[in-house]
Amino acid sequence: MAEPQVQHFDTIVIGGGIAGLQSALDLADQGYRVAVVEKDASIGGKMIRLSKVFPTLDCASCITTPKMASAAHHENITLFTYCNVDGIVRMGEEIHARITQNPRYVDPDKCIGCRKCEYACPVYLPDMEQGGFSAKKAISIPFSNAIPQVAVLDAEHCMLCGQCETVCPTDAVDYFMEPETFTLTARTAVLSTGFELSPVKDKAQYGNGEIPNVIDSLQMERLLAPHGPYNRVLRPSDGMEPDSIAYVQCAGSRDKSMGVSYCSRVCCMYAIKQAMLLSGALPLADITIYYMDIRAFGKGYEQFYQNAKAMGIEFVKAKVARINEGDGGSVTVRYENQDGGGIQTMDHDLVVLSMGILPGWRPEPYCPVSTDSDRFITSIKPKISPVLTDMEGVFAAGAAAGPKDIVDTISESGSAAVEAAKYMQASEPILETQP
Amino acid sequence: MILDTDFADEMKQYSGDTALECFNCGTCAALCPLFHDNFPRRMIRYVQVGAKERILENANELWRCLHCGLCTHTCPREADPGEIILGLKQMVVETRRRS
Amino acid sequence: MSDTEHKTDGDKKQMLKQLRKQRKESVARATAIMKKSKKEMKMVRGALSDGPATVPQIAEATGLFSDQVLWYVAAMKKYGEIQEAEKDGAYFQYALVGARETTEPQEG
Amino acid sequence: MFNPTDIIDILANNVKKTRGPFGIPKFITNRWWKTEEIPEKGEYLLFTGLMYQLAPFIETSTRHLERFEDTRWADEIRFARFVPPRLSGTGLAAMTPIFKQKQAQKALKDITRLLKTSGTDFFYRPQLDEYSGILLYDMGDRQGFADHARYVAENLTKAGVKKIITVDPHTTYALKVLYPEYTGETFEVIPYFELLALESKTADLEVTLHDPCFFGRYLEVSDVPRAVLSNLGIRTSNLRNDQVFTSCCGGPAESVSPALSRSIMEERKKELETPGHPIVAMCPVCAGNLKRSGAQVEDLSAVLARHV
Amino acid sequence: MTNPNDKENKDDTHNGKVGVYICHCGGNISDHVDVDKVRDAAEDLSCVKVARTNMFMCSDPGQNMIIEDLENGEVDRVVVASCAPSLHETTFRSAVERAGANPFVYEHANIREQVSWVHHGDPATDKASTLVAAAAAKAENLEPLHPVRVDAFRHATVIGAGIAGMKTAVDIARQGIDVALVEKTTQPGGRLNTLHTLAPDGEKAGDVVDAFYEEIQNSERITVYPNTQVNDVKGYVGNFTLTLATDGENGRADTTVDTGAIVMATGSQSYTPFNGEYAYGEHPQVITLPELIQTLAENSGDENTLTVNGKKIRNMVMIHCVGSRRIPGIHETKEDANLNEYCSRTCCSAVLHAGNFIRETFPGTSIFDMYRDIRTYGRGQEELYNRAAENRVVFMRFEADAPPRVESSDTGNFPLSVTVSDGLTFNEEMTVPADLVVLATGVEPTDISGIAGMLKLPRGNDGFLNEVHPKLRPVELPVTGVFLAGTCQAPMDSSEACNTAGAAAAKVSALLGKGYIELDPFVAHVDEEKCTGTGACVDACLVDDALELVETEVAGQTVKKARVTAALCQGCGACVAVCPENAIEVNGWTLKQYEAMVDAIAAA
Amino acid sequence: MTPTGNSGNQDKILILATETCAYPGADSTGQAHSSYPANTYILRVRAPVLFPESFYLDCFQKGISGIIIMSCGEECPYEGAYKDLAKRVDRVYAAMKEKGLDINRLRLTAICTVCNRAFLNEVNRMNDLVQELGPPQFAATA
Repeated sequence: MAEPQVQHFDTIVIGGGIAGLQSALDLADQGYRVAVVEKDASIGGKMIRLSKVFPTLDCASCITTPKMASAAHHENITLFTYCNVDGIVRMGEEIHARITQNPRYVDPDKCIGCRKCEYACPVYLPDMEQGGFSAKKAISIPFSNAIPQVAVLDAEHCMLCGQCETVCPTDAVDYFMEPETFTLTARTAVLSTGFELSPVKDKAQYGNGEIPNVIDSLQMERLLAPHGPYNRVLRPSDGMEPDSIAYVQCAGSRDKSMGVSYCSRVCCMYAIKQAMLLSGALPLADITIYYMDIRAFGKGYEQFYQNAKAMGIEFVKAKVARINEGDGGSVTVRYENQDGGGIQTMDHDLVVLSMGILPGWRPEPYCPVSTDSDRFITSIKPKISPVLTDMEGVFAAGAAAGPKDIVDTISESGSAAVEAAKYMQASEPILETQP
Repeated sequence: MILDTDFADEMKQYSGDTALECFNCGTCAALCPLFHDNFPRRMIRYVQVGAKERILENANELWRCLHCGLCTHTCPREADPGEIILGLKQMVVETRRRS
Repeated sequence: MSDTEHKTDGDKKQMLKQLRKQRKESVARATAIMKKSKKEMKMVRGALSDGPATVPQIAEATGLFSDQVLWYVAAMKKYGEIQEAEKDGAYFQYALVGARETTEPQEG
Repeated sequence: MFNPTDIIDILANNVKKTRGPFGIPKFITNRWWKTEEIPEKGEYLLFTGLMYQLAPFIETSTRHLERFEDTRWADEIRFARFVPPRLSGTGLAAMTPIFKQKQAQKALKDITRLLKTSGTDFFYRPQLDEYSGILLYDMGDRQGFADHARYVAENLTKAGVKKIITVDPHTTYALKVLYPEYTGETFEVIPYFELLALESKTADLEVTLHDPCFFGRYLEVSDVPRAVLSNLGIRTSNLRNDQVFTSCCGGPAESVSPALSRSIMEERKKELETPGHPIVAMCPVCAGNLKRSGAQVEDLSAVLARHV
Repeated sequence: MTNPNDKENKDDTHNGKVGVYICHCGGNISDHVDVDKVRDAAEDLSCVKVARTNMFMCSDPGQNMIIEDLENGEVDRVVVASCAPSLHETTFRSAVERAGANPFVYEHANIREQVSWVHHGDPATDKASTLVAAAAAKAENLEPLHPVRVDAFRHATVIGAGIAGMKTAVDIARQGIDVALVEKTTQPGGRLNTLHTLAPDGEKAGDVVDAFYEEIQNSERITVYPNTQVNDVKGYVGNFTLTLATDGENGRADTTVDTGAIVMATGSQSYTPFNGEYAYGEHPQVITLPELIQTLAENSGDENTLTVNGKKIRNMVMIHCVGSRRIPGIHETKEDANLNEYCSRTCCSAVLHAGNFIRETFPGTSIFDMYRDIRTYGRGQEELYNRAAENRVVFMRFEADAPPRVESSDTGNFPLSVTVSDGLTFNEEMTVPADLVVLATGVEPTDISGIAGMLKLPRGNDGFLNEVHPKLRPVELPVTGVFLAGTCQAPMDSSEACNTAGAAAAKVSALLGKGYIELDPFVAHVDEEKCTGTGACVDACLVDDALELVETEVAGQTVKKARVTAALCQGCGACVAVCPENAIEVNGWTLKQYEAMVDAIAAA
Repeated sequence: MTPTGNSGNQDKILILATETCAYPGADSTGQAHSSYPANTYILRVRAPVLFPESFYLDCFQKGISGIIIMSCGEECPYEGAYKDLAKRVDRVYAAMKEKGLDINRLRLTAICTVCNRAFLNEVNRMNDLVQELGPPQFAATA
């Protein structure tokens, strides 16, 4: 592939999750040429990994896939997947982004996504796309609805046995690929670098991630997803169908002892959503949500919460203080019940930690854009346009600018697109087109 | 219950007025090795609402505290529950000595 | 990206040998993983050769940890080797594909 | 449960009179140094705070208190006539077996040896070594603590002491954190293990280290003793509740509620015994408590001394 | 409006010459499907002129086979049998286009994901042949199609000049599109004009309004219509005509505005408690949060204690969730009023913000905050809550079914007492003597029944406007060309309102930027010869005004015929199913094509 | 329209799959290489509301043994279409009863883009049914 060393666009979007895709689509629809740079091998971000989404309970994949496809097929959008951003700087009128294309060890132009290599590969590895609960191979398509449908070889876990190369019908496997760097230039950039869950390992009280059957909320998303690791909800220690499932809210938020004092904004609703999906999947199971304040603030959210209560999901006003390994794979939680029940302990088959949201990318040292004390990108005009950063021509959208649910992310992404367009209009007055 | 918002001021001279930062999550009570009757949150809550009488009535409870610091270490609001209890001990000792 | 198309087979073999040397560590790591999983998956297959079994039953039969067994079962299910069979108490049974055609994975 | 303020009054009175919590004169408790050769001048003052020395007396007093707790006799304690002979003063001293007192002194001797081996420039003067007053602070008697602390600090300052080696967590915390606040005097306070430079003699051994709350949580120095052990080839078991997340031994409650103290320490004993390795303590109070619950416990200094 | 499909459909009536191209997919297909057999079977089909195979149809040589055959006139309809259409349908359509043909004469047969990867042996080959035959049958019936192009006014109308409306107007105008900004009051600014400073950072509400005000006044592209309401709406996307009624000194004046898109930014209002709700209306010292905010502006900061209604406020109680989060069966409301089950989103932060301001400015005023859940969800908001605690706001928590009781009292010279069973104090009953009770009233939609009725805009049970889909099309209304921004959709703070405004502006700019709108060609098409004007299709149509009956002259007689407004048609086909004469079809997806496919399948 | 009768030797199942949900769902099943009976013919549709009652009856007349409408359900992009569709299907059921056809030969379902399991369930279930019932037999009088 002979990529030109420098490619020019109107806008560079960093991050191909739902925020980045929405910004890219809104700009491309206005005629701007957009580059979308994604660190993973597929676009789609966190949303494509979710099961169903609140408050409408529609399938996350069914909402994300069309946006992914529109972006992939849009004549004004170019996708750069599996790429690292080495630096974003302003040089005069332009923004320059130095990009490294990580080697897939598979030629994306030749690969037809047939997965023959994956079937042939003898190395089984934990599939982190499935919360680690199932396996992938050392060469594999990232996930079923990945875009592009191109295999990626994990060189760190490759035996170089040559099986994949032998079976590949298009000779796409290339063990000798090297990282390649190139530059993108544009007049504007949108930072839509998303979030990561706060790590379970940071919370000693909750067992530092070492207690069996204590999982995080994204892992539960996979258990609930229609094409999840087990195709049903089982507890990971031994495959039992859980009878009692608990959610521990604020497991990584509103907690200065973990360094995250802010509210992560989405955990209440995703826990309620998962609880509802669980009560559908396991009608006989007891589901408990331990919470301090239920933050069902969005459109239709409070009603969603009240429905969950009416469905029999139990809400216990308590912050779980401690989680212990119980007998026979069970998990014991200890808490002070704020309803006057005093200090209580309760056993569950499966405990989900509603971990908080951390920024997915730290701009420093790659990009001279400021972050706040919460480490998310600073908004210089939070009231009139939250997407404005302190770097000229650079805008932030979605969870990069603070925890946010999908609904708010999508509108903010549209807003970032319009701000970028405004910036470009100001530097180059629009020509009157015929009405 | 008698509410007294000035009690917080009085507490300031002991171990500070961090009791007000507590949002009553109960982590301290559930982690406390004493495992006893909402301790120490009950005491902290009494400080918040200024129920000094309640604290004095139950003052002996305070000396159950081992000052092991687990609650202070894990408090999500960094309200220093252990130090509040120590401050209450001081307050009780000094109140009794004065009387 | 590197162009290997015009290399002869001999050249390529040589280059691959070189690469294996370069990546000695990762190749060794991958090989160890492969050997372990190959052995243990064989044990899982063995445990299922007499008919469907639950994860704890497979763990009992193989001496593997039950979380590890479940991981293998999920993996082998994904790659078409194992299918879910009837439920036994709180656990599902798993069967080798082809071993019992009658145990359809899908419930009605 | 005993009436705390009564106990505080006894303690405060003792400290005021004898500079020790149990009213036992220092010449009785602090005798370990007599057999040691330690210079009287040097860079660091070794300051034991008398905690190791007092540990056997605490044990005796607790054993007796335990018998009275929640009986009608509990109330009687407030009548001072019961207190002096049994729970403090020379009577208590008399009831505490000599062998126990000697045992307790061993740690200080080991520490001296370890510091010497490490080439530390330290000195000891029994007249400067005092109880820190920490129990008064823990019990809420700020005034009593401050008065005593000022006395101790003044002595040290007068003697020109700037750098202090401590041997137990309570004294370390008092001198390092509380003294600057309550006396205005600031010393450089270093627990002894931070100064150890022990040559590696490869022991092949694993121990379970119990972090005292003050070392583990308040002062966050848990990794230092682990590093010292590791230098000698001694591994430390991973416990869920260790270092900053350590569990209490139950110690500080013993004067008020020995029964509560016992239930907590038994819980801790179980946790420490789970890995199945020898248990090592770093605090005379912890060691005493864990022993009382029936655990086999050795002081860190003893383990180190044996492998040097 | 032009719909080129109308014309061409009539011209192009010949049956197609179909070319079939079958992909091996490097063994992915050919390992399970006998590709040559499929080709042979295709060759036998009467409509098929050529049938070819290739290792990779998506490769350049594969695509070139199609282009050559089309250019030679060998074929004029194309079927490729390969992987899922989601992967390569666009690839092959553009190949067809490159050959100078219409891209819609292309049909895709999915013989990888739906055949070779799921079936094996002869059944796989047979099924592939059948699917190819079905695709060829459809292809034979395909007609060239062209995108529907609708001319559009490069002009948008924003209704409501609150923060959302102002931002939408500015953002659209900056894209070179003219904007009419319609405001029913005298002044832009909306509810921000009634606020003091804003949570969580304390910006002055006036400054936020001013950020847009000047640009709105000075922009040549923005025309502000104060004291104005929309009186009438006609037309469809790109081509609306609005009648605006402006109240002036000389009475009402009407203006007509031609506009391409409409943005609803009609905002919301504060809930008014009913008489007796927490003693509101019965006691002068019970006020709402907006009323408190008004008085905060009047208080001077040099006092130690807040003064309200001339009274020094020593103790103040604030009660959350007044007029929000009501639960059927537990809460009651005024007759005919909405129960307001939703959370009003902004009140928690507003209460805490006001509380902090008071505690920091008037330390002599104590505050007791009674809440159900504290919902400081946003950036900087949890810190607001924390700061309120540091400021010694005393929190008390109540259950939905046991709200605080506000009563007149004379104990200790306090006019009011508020009693609550406090969850934080182990459910003890706490009584707070108070000088003032402030009710954190929620948000309600403004009355927009007029315009919503005219445009037939859907509103939820809560009275707010309903978007098409909260994630797929969050700022669009089901009426194409009508968008929404800000709190007419749901409660939100000004940051969030501005974000939805920006998103709406982005959509409007993309829609109107070119001066015309290109819609996909898959819209309903009426065969006027067959149409007998039954109107069944009009009744079945799911979109208002996409179909209508119009009178035309046929052979000197006035008859009714159905007419499609292509700009409004979504192409769902609801009309197709009900036409007794088979006179209406969806272009590109005709019933006839489906029947041909079924015939091919049945015949196999 | 000429009924072509049962010229095939299979019991054919016609699947009308919506292009936004069910059709990609079928592809997803293919990507997972999950096998299912080959007598299934999937037609991509924008919205199944397009088909009149007669279409279904004609299909049976032409020899199709079973039809599964795989819609988007409540996630249908065309507001109101699903409701209309459900009503139409009820009318088809009535007509089927009149003609002596087992109404289980027609099923209305919702399949999402990644509903592999649900897709397989539906297909297997319909296949079991048509294997049992055989080709459609119309009652003598219509």
